[in-house]
Amino acid sequence: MSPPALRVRDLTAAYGPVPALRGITLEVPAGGVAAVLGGNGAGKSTLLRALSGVLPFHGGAVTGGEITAGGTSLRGLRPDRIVAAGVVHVPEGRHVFARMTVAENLRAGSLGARDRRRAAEARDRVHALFPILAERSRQPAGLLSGGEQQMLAIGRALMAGPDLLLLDEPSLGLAPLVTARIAGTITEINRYGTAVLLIEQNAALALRLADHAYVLETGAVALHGTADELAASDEVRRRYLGVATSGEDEEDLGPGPAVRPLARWAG
Amino acid sequence: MRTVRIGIAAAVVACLAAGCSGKATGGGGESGGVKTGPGVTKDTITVSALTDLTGPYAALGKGVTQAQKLYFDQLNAAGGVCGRKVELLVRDHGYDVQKAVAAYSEIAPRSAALPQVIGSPITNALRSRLESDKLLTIPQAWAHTLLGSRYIQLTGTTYDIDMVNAVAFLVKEKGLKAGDRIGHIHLEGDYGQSALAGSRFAAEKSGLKLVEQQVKATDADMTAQAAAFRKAGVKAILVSVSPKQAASLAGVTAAMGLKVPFAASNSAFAQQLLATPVAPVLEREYYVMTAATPFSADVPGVKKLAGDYQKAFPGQPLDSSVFSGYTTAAIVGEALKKACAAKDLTREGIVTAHRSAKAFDIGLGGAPQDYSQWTRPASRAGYIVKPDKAALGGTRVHQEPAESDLAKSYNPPAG
Amino acid sequence: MTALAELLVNGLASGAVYALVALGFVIVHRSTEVINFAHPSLLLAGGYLVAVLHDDIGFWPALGAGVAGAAALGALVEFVVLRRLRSGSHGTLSIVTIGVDIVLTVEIARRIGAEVLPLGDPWGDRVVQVGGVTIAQARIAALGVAVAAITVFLLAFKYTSWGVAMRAAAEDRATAALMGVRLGRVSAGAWAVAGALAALAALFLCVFPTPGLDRATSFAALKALPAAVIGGVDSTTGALAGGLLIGVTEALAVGYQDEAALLRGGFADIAPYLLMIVVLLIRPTGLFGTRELARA
Amino acid sequence: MPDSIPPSGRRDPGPAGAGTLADPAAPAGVASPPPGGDGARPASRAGRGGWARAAAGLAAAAAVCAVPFYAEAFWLQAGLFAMAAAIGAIGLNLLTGVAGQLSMGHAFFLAVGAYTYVWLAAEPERAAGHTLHGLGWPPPLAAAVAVAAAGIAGGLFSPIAGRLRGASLGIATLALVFLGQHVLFRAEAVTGGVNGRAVPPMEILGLRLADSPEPPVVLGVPFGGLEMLWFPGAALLALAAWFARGVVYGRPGRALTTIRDHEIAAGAMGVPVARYRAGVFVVSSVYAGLAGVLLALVFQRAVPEYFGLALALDYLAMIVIGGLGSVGGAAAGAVFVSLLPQLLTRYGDAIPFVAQPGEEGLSPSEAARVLYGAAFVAVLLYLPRGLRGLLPRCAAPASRARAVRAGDAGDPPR
Repeated sequence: MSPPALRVRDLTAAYGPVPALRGITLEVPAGGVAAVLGGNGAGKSTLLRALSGVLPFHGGAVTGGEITAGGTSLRGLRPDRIVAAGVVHVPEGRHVFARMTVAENLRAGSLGARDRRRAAEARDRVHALFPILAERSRQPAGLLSGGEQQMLAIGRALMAGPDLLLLDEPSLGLAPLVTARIAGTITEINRYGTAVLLIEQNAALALRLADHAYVLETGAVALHGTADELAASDEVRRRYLGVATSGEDEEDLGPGPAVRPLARWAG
Repeated sequence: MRTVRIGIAAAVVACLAAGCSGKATGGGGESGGVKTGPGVTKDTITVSALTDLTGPYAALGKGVTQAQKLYFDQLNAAGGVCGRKVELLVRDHGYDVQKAVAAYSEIAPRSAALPQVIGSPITNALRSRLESDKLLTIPQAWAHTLLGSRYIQLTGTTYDIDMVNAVAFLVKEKGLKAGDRIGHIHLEGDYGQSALAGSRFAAEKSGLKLVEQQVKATDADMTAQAAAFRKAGVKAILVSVSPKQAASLAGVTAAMGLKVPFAASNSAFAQQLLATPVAPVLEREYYVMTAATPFSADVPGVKKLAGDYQKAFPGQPLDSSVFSGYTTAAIVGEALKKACAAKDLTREGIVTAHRSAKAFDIGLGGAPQDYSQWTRPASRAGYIVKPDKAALGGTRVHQEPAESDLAKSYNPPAG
Repeated sequence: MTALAELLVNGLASGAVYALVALGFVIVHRSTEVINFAHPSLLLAGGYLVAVLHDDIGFWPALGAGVAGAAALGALVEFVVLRRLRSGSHGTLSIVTIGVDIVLTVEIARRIGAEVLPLGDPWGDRVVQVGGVTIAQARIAALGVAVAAITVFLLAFKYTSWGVAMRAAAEDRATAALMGVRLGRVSAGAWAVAGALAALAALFLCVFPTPGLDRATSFAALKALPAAVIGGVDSTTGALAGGLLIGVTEALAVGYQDEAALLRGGFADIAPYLLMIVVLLIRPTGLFGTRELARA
Repeated sequence: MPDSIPPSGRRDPGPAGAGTLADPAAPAGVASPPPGGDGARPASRAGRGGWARAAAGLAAAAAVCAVPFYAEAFWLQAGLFAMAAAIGAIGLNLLTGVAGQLSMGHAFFLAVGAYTYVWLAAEPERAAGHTLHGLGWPPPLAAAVAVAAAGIAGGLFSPIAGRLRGASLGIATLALVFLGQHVLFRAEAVTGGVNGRAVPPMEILGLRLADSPEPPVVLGVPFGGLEMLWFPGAALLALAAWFARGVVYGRPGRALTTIRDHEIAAGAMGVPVARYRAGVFVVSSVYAGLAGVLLALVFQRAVPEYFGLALALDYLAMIVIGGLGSVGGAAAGAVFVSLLPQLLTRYGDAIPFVAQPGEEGLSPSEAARVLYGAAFVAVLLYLPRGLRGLLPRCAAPASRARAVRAGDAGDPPR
């Protein structure tokens, strides 16, 4: 069996004197999808920043633990090395380069690719995945709608040809219809062999997409298990799925527009 | 609040206690029958230079300071003054007013005279202190606005006189006549304003129309000014800017085909320009009005100075700053000698001795200078020199010092 | 009419030199959002290298050495000083460049001393006459080089990976890092390019109609600062427009000071700053500066 | 809302963020005399520590009072320059350090203060060929109005300042310096043009604070202008520092830091952003005006040349070297920047790497410039909190935690 796409052991991180992650251990199997759930301030974004090496940009630092991706240790590497190792992070809030065109955004995504000659190939794949990006290729990215920007952010990350995609709140601020569309794409991306570590406040969505899930509370893993186990757990149901403790089933979380607008954790 | 009151009381007590200090109340006294003041001890007389070795006038400052060192070394070698050695204290202010004022308050209490102060703004900033400290001061600046103080001695001609003489020269030798236009490019500030006062007076008296162009010290390219002069159809150009700006102007006007004579203030030429591409233009039609004797002049004292200086500071440029530094040091030296003879080496005594010189001449060429009054320039006659690569010091005499009739009728408003 | 044409042409030519300097400010600002107050010292360094080398190795090699040297110095400053301050805000980084400028300028000025150093350029004091308008060959060269340099950079920004990386970094450093953009390399590259442009600008500031390089040459860089701001500190086109505008304004203010009392007494020197304040009042981001593009 | 314990990328983890919200009981800094008794301290602190502090304050006050009895003119003058610089630097630090508005135009407001005082207090006179206006007001009134005038000048500029951020603001204020100097050179009737103009001495209750031929002798020491100016100078500095500490550590300081770090968030929290931004500009100009008046009095002559770019950069250097956002730091930086060149010039003979005037090598002025530039860079690199960071007791963990939290607001849009 190939090594896991990501293995994190006892990861700790802090912003100055304030600890933010306390001993996180998790794993994303090769080609798998894992989700991280948790409330505001639980340390979810910090976790992804620590993995992609940009924590120093936010005034924080990894203070201990191990991170390996496909057998390579990522801890202490510069962000560009991490991208080169095949781990690409789509930040929360999308952060497309608003003043650059859609095509240029995609080009920026290929800057850290291991093999830049395959950029054209990657772009064709992204265009196939998100045809709208091909249509709007000459428009400034700042003029796209929120959903289109999210597609661009994901497409841009795919340009580097990642083995593991770190997705931070892809559904944030999007209409249910768009959210469903994005969810569909994530599955699609995963089908091509790219592992995904997904952070979502929309726990129902996350648990539907993921095989494994972890629940973070105040910087530590409080619960973990397979998505089904967690979806069935009372605590998760109560706290993250907005469901009263009854045995009401979750079948109506089916795909498409039928997604129920879930109560979001105090947003 | 109680604390505050106790605090105030304690502070007052502390202040009173502080009174038992031994802060000196300044020098003064008598030794060997000679009255002495600050800066004069049993065996030394200290004089000080506030110079610019690191700012925009570093070239001037270096030449002046070295020449003054040379003079005082020679003076001391010849036995000094009143049995005392004369020591030159040098402070570099880098043309910064605050540094200069700070340096002044450091050196003034132990100085008998200031043979060098570089910078008009600095001299102005120090003026009231110089007067209340009664220090004989010789600024290396020639703006007429510095006139009017018993304690401040400008040497030679002032910029305005130079420009009056320049206009007279252009009329007489270059055929300018009433109704012609004449350009004057000048720096903002004291130097330019003073020169402008002279050119305005002379132009009006001679019936010339003056075309003024003011530039800032930081301007380097004189194309626009040259174009403006050409447009105005000037027949000659007066130049009161920095040497580098003068070179730019001369180069551009020549390239534009505007062939007119230039008459420049003494600060608008430097020997270094003869190493630049504009040298041929400068050698052709550029005249510099200066009270300083050029080193190529046939004056024995100046030839000796050139030799001594080159021996003491080999490889250093020999230009008007050297002459100026040496003569200003000599003025102070002579004043000290006279004061010694009068047995009064107090500051007032030194100034009185200096002010008794009605026709100062120490064999370094130029017209004799009258230091007995301070509301008029010490002299109205200056050399007219021409740049010349081959000449020692880069210039040669074009016309011996002469006072133009125009200059005789001119009275600068004293500051 | 000829006089006006001459003023305009010469204004454009000196404006082109300002534009080269302004472009240096803009490139550093675009990639790092830092206003590079050390730019004047890079300019002085480039000019100084050309001045001391041209006698021994000829003008063109000396120019190459000056450009390369100033570029290296720029990259060195970025590497030794700015990179260590990565966590600092843009304001702090801008301030630190003032300190760098002081140190470098003192040292180079000390070496220059009181001299006026000619750069040994091939144009000399030759001028071209076109219909009564006189213009120095060196100025035509300056105009040509400035337009060429700016075109090259515009294209490079648009089409090369380096340009895309630089624009991405300028817009959002953290996200650019997530894309695998090597920020250190981008900003060192920007500093190097700024240094190279500064050396080119130094060349044209020191050849005819000025006699050569002296310690005050770097003041010209301060005039380019308003040029960069007028154009918009993050716009390359703006640098060109701002530079030309400043050059023309200055030339006109000098040329007509005889006709209008307001223009007299050194008005030309503050005109760039007045113009800048007016532009900033109307458009705080400058003429070509980008406003945030967003739907909301 | 994103994860919210961590601070955001926008916070300046370096100098500004940490420097501004430090322990309010931290010492005021090496140079500033303690701010008048204990009025500025919270009551809860007035225990044994309070007495110790009061005693230290008294000792410092006594030391300050004793200086004119011992120090020679050079030191008094240097000290007075440093006091004036400290007042100006404290004001600039409120604007740039605390509120994050980069100003390179402080010299302009100093000039407004200095020249307004000269014009109001001077009698009309003729000098250097032109007539100089003057209103002949009593000097204390003239000084007060001059300080106010600087504040008004700041108020007039604040609409422009309000529209600009960061470096653009810096460059716009730089324009003020150039425009201001241009006007100073032109307005000869008021400023005396290039030659500048004599500054009428201060007169308090009939006592002229100036040199006189027969100086009054206090406890055996003749009191000239510098000796007499020392006391009001020190008092003004103490007052300025005390007031600034009130601003920095009080509500306005917190509001300003929030605006600096997160303008949009500050607006959303109900902080009147525009009013605060304009307000701090005015306050900082008032400080500059006060510094300008004091400088003019020490100089005895106001010369336009002085109020140029170099001076503006000096002030920026002071607050950077001293520590952005801190009152004591600004004062320490002011002392460092204004004394360094003077000391190097005076004692240059004794320092090995410094060449003698007229010799080859690094001259004292150059050495001072290099040291000052290097200090500028080194402080930002290695001492993000400035000279102030060297003081013990400043890095209390509690205050750092607070600084971190205060700086937090997730990841603002760029």
